[in-house]
Amino acid sequence: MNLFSTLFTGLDALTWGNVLMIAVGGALIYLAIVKEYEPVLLLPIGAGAILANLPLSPLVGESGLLTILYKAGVGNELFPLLIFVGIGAMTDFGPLLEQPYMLLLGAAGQFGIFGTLFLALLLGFDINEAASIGIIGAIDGPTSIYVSNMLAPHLLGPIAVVAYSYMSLVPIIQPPIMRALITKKERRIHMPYSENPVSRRTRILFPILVTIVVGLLVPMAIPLIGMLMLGNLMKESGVVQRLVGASENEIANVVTLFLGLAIGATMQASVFLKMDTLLILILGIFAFGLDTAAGLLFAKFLRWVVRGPLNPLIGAAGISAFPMAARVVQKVAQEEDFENFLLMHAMGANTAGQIASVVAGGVVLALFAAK
Amino acid sequence: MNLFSTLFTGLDALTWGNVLMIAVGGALIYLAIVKEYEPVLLLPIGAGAILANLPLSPLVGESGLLTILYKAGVGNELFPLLIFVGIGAMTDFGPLLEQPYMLLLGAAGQFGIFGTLFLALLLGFDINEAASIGIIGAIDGPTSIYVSNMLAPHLLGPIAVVAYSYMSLVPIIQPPIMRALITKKERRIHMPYSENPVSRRTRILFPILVTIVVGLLVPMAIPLIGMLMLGNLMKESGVVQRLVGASENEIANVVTLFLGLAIGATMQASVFLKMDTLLILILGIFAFGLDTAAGLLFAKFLRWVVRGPLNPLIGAAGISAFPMAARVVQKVAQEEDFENFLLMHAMGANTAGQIASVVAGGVVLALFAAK
Amino acid sequence: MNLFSTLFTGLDALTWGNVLMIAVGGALIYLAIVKEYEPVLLLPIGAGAILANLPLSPLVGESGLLTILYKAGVGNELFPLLIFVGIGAMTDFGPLLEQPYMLLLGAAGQFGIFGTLFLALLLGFDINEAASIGIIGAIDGPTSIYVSNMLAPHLLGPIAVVAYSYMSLVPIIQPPIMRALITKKERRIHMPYSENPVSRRTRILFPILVTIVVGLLVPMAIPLIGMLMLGNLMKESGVVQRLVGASENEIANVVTLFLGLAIGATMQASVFLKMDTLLILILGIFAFGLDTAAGLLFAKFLRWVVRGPLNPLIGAAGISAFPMAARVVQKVAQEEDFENFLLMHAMGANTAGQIASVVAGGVVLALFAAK
Amino acid sequence: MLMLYGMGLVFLILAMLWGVIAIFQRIDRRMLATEEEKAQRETAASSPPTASIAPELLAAILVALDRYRQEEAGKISTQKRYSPREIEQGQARWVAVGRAYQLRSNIVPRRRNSR
Amino acid sequence: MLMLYGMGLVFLILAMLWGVIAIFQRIDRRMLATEEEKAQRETAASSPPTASIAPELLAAILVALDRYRQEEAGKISTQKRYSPREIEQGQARWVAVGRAYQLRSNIVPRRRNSR
Amino acid sequence: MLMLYGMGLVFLILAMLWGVIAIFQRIDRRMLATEEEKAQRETAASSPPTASIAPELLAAILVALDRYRQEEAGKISTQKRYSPREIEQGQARWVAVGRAYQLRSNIVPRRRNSR
Ligand code: NA
Ligand code: NA
Ligand code: NA
Repeated sequence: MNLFSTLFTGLDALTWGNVLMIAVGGALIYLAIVKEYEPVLLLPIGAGAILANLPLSPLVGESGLLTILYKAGVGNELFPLLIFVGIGAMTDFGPLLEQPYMLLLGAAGQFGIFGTLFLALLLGFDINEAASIGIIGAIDGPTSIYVSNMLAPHLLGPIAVVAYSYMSLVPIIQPPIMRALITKKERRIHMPYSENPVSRRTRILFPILVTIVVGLLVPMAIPLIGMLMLGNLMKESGVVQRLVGASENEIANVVTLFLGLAIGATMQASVFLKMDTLLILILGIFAFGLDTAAGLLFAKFLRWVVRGPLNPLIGAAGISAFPMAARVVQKVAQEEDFENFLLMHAMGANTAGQIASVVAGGVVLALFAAK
Repeated sequence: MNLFSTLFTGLDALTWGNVLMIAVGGALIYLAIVKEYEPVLLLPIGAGAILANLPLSPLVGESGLLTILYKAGVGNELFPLLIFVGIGAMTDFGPLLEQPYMLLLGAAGQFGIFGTLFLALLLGFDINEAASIGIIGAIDGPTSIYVSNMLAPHLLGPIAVVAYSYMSLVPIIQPPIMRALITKKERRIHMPYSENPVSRRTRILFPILVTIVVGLLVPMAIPLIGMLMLGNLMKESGVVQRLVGASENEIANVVTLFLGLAIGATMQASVFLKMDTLLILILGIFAFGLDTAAGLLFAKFLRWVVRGPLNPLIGAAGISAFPMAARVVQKVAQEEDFENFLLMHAMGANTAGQIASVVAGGVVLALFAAK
Repeated sequence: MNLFSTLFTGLDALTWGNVLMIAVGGALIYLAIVKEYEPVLLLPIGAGAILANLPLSPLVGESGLLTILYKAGVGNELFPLLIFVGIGAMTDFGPLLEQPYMLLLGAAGQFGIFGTLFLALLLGFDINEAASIGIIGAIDGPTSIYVSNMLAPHLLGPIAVVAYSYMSLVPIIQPPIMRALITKKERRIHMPYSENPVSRRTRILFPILVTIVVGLLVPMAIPLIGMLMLGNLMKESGVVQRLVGASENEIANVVTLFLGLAIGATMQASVFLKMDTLLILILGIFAFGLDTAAGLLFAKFLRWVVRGPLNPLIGAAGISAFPMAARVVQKVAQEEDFENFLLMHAMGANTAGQIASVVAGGVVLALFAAK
Repeated sequence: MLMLYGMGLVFLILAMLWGVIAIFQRIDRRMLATEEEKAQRETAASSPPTASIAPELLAAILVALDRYRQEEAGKISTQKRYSPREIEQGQARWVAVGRAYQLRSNIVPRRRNSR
Repeated sequence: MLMLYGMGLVFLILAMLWGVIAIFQRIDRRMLATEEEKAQRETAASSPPTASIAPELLAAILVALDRYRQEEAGKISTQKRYSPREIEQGQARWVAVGRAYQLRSNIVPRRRNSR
Repeated sequence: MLMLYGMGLVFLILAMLWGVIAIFQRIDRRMLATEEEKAQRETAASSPPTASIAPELLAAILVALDRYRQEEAGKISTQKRYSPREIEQGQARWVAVGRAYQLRSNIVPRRRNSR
């Protein structure tokens, strides 16, 4: 009896929800390994989902490992912020500093946040949920995690999964929109390389001043922009290589693993297997598309304003999704003219999108967190 | 006055127990440095024991460093589980996948757990203590720490020390038993290399399915098997090298240091200097011997069943103690016939023992933790 | 309205104190990057100060990142102690073991602690504050942080800043004092190299016995000396390279970054912008000068006692400030005689200063923490 | 009794895992058989040269090959994965080439598609 | 409405950042201009050779130079910073040289300043 | 008063540590003396060549030797310690050699001890 009852406690407690969620976890691992969609995050998320949905799993009990990891770094937002330090330490704002007007393209690439937010409200989500879903349009993993965990932690799982999965799909989602909205002739525009010198002083002062300016205007954005720019300041300073290395490697790798597992653990059947998750899946695609379209159209508008050699394709890089979006721009441009090199311009728009995403995250928090 | 009273508070509080425990700590450091017995664990354990037994040591006060480390990772079982991720990332289940019947040898190598448990009950330990002592027979450090900390945390110190010290003694403990139970003729048996192809798909699916199968049958084993197999999945996936590196190096090294110190700190004189510790020392040897004997005899039995070229020596590798036991098998076999290469077969049995140890740990918890 | 009120909450809350503290943070970053004053600590401290003083910064809220880091490692003294493990792993006590009388020079170099303590009492600081300020005279970052955080946590910010800034100024502060107190003739003294053999056994036993001796006499010093010597024991053992690497790199780098940010976050305008901070700035210089003078004069006295070839300059290395002070000694000695090599002797005195600083920290805690 | 239960459970579970692996092996062998058939039809007449190679040499080659495969596997997956360092360096090269081309297009005037 | 507020804020803030960078650029250009003037007066007649270099070569040189600069920057700052490993090794060399000199001063007796 | 107490304690403790080291030194010297005696009896007539070496060269040799010793120390202890990477690689070689031998024992039929 004892033997069999012991043996079957787990099987007894198994529900269809568990089975489905284990399958979802398996699917995420499949995407990670076979399709190589952001494997460093989707693999741990998938593993976390499986481990959390095995019936009676002690890992998600009150003092289970996954619960500990969640409390240690997701509930208190520590992990996404630490990842931002690493991202900042890897980002080169040089191309942006040479052509600062790119910042407007970054701003335009956040339109999907508010458009999706609006649509989510129409679909019946409450205001905080809608804002969390909207933030998928920031197209930046840690920002999505940070904001949605603050506004609607019960949606963290699906939002993080959607954000990272679709980010890998940028090379598939963007090109059709780019070809539809930008004419062949426009896609062939060459952009001259702007020879604006950027001194080391500027590179060092930039992260400090961005932190202060954005921080004064949107205090809710201080954690996100502050950590991003701290990483960048350390990199550009050139005097704290040890700390830069720790941020890029030790901290980033360990935190990524723990963050993925903890997010996966939030994907319990009772929370995840809802109509909402399906809607988020659809709204996510919408956010990506809207961002891209807004970026492209704004770039067209900008070209009409300045009447100079500006290839509207680079607007698509304003969505952030660094550095994939910039590469997509280069690829689509080269399809038309092999000698067209937009990568550096696109990188400028791309890093602008990174900053704009963080600013937009802060704005969303400022508008909704208080309420 | 002030000077002298200040100077002598420590000496005043010194007890014979402290002196003895400092000597024990020194002995562990001696074993670690001079004998090179598992130095990465025994050196920190020894240092922790000394630091915790200096009279009035603030390190073991309520907010002392060693107390913080204990709470941060031993009390909640975080550290042994994180070490399992690293072990999984380092383990190659290839030889096992080529010859899956080895799993039975791994099962046989856990007999010492239950035999020792039984003996400990006879010697007057209560059921939870007996199970904790029995788990020394898993011959796997983190499993012993995980299980004993859950069932009988007051025995954690001696059990961990015994588990790691004896693990280093495997090359001394096993050969006489092997020579006694296996005849010369048997020891000379060559085993053909089984050319079962193992696809990458199998290597990736294996850790996932083991987690699900074991997890469904023994939910209490989910943390142990789940973390071990998470590490292995990451390794075999080949797409998350950064996370594998972090698990094997950053996480494993830091956690090992902290784990050792925290375990050392549990070795307070009042807890450690008891008859029980001496009994555990003796029962530990018994567990190792029983495991080895059971593995060897079961391998003999298996050979009698299959009537094929199976060298019973590889049964000794089923105890786990990875990878030492496998090497001992190879060495003993070569004593008889220099051209006999059993290492790969022994590695299969050895990794089977690793899995079986974890499963047995879960079974022990399932049988006793609830009560 | 909403737009503007949202936009101006931060600017509204801005005070002159904030502006000043942001400027102080900027100044620290300037010292770190342009002057390269201990950049690995001053850059994070400066960044922490800016991030904490932006109005309404969520980073210093109850569950803000900087608050979390403070609680995780500064409030409970975890971070300075972990840094000590790394320092111990990097320190070579060889030169000291060859010439153990150097320990007295290390003791003399702590005179500034008690002299400054006395002066701070006269200036109206209470006893615990005075002791915290005095500990700047230990001229050792982690010791200053450990002690001041225990005795007067509200002074942690300025004390840490002063300790690390002045430590970078050792090559400017010391030489004039050395030239003033030591005659040209004395500065020309060559010191023969003492060929005392140091066995591996001695190198391994040294950290263990220092821990036990100091720990028995001054229990309050156990955390500091214990962690320092744990690192050194691991290094000298030669069998736990993985743990030594983790202590020197992973742990040291990550902890340094977090420690710096957390200390910077304590520098809130209301706490930092006081007369006290200015006084600490002045008392700090005094402590450095007094330490150096005491070390030099004691070395002169020692030379008079032993009447042997002892160059009093090496007394200046007894203040610790490892390894800068030793280099300054070598430089000043070579100004007089290019063929005079005191570096190794100075290194002996310098590591003696390191031990003496820690002992003095423990003594200060023993004398004042209880009260 | 407990011993029986315990060891029974352990054996049962590991036997089940054996079953799982056995199924894998069968699938693997079947797939490999198909692949090998194809391969055999392609390489047809050529006989395997292993028989004539000294075993130490064969061992050395096996090890080297395995090592090479591991490294290649590591390299390829690294290239495909999101790896900022490589990207940055890659970007630097791209940017430099792009810069050079566009500098030239300023120096040597030529037909442009832009307005 | 919220959309308007939100996007308005985002655009406003990024436009302000544009302003900040623009000021930087102006300062940079002015400083560079002064430096260049100086440089021009110094190098006067020599014409830049870039025009005659193939763009691929130019790109390669740019990359190599940049790489070199990065490495140099890393190296220099490492040397200046507190970096115990280097120090230990540096110390070892110093100490060794010092030892050798002082060993010699024991072997070959010569005038000493010490008492 | 406190100053006196404090500095007194610091001096006292460090003096005690001096005593501890002094004892070590004495033991070390005695042990070394015995070892040296043995060594001297063995190397007897041969004189140390250090005197004729330039001090810079001597320094370089000392450093190189020390470096070599460190590396050797690191390597040996790494080999002895539980170090999975090395083991895996070591295993790969062993396994490969074993495979080769056992493949051969299948190819070239020969006496087996197995049933
Ligand atoms: Na975005
Ligand atoms: Na076992
Ligand atoms: Na000092």
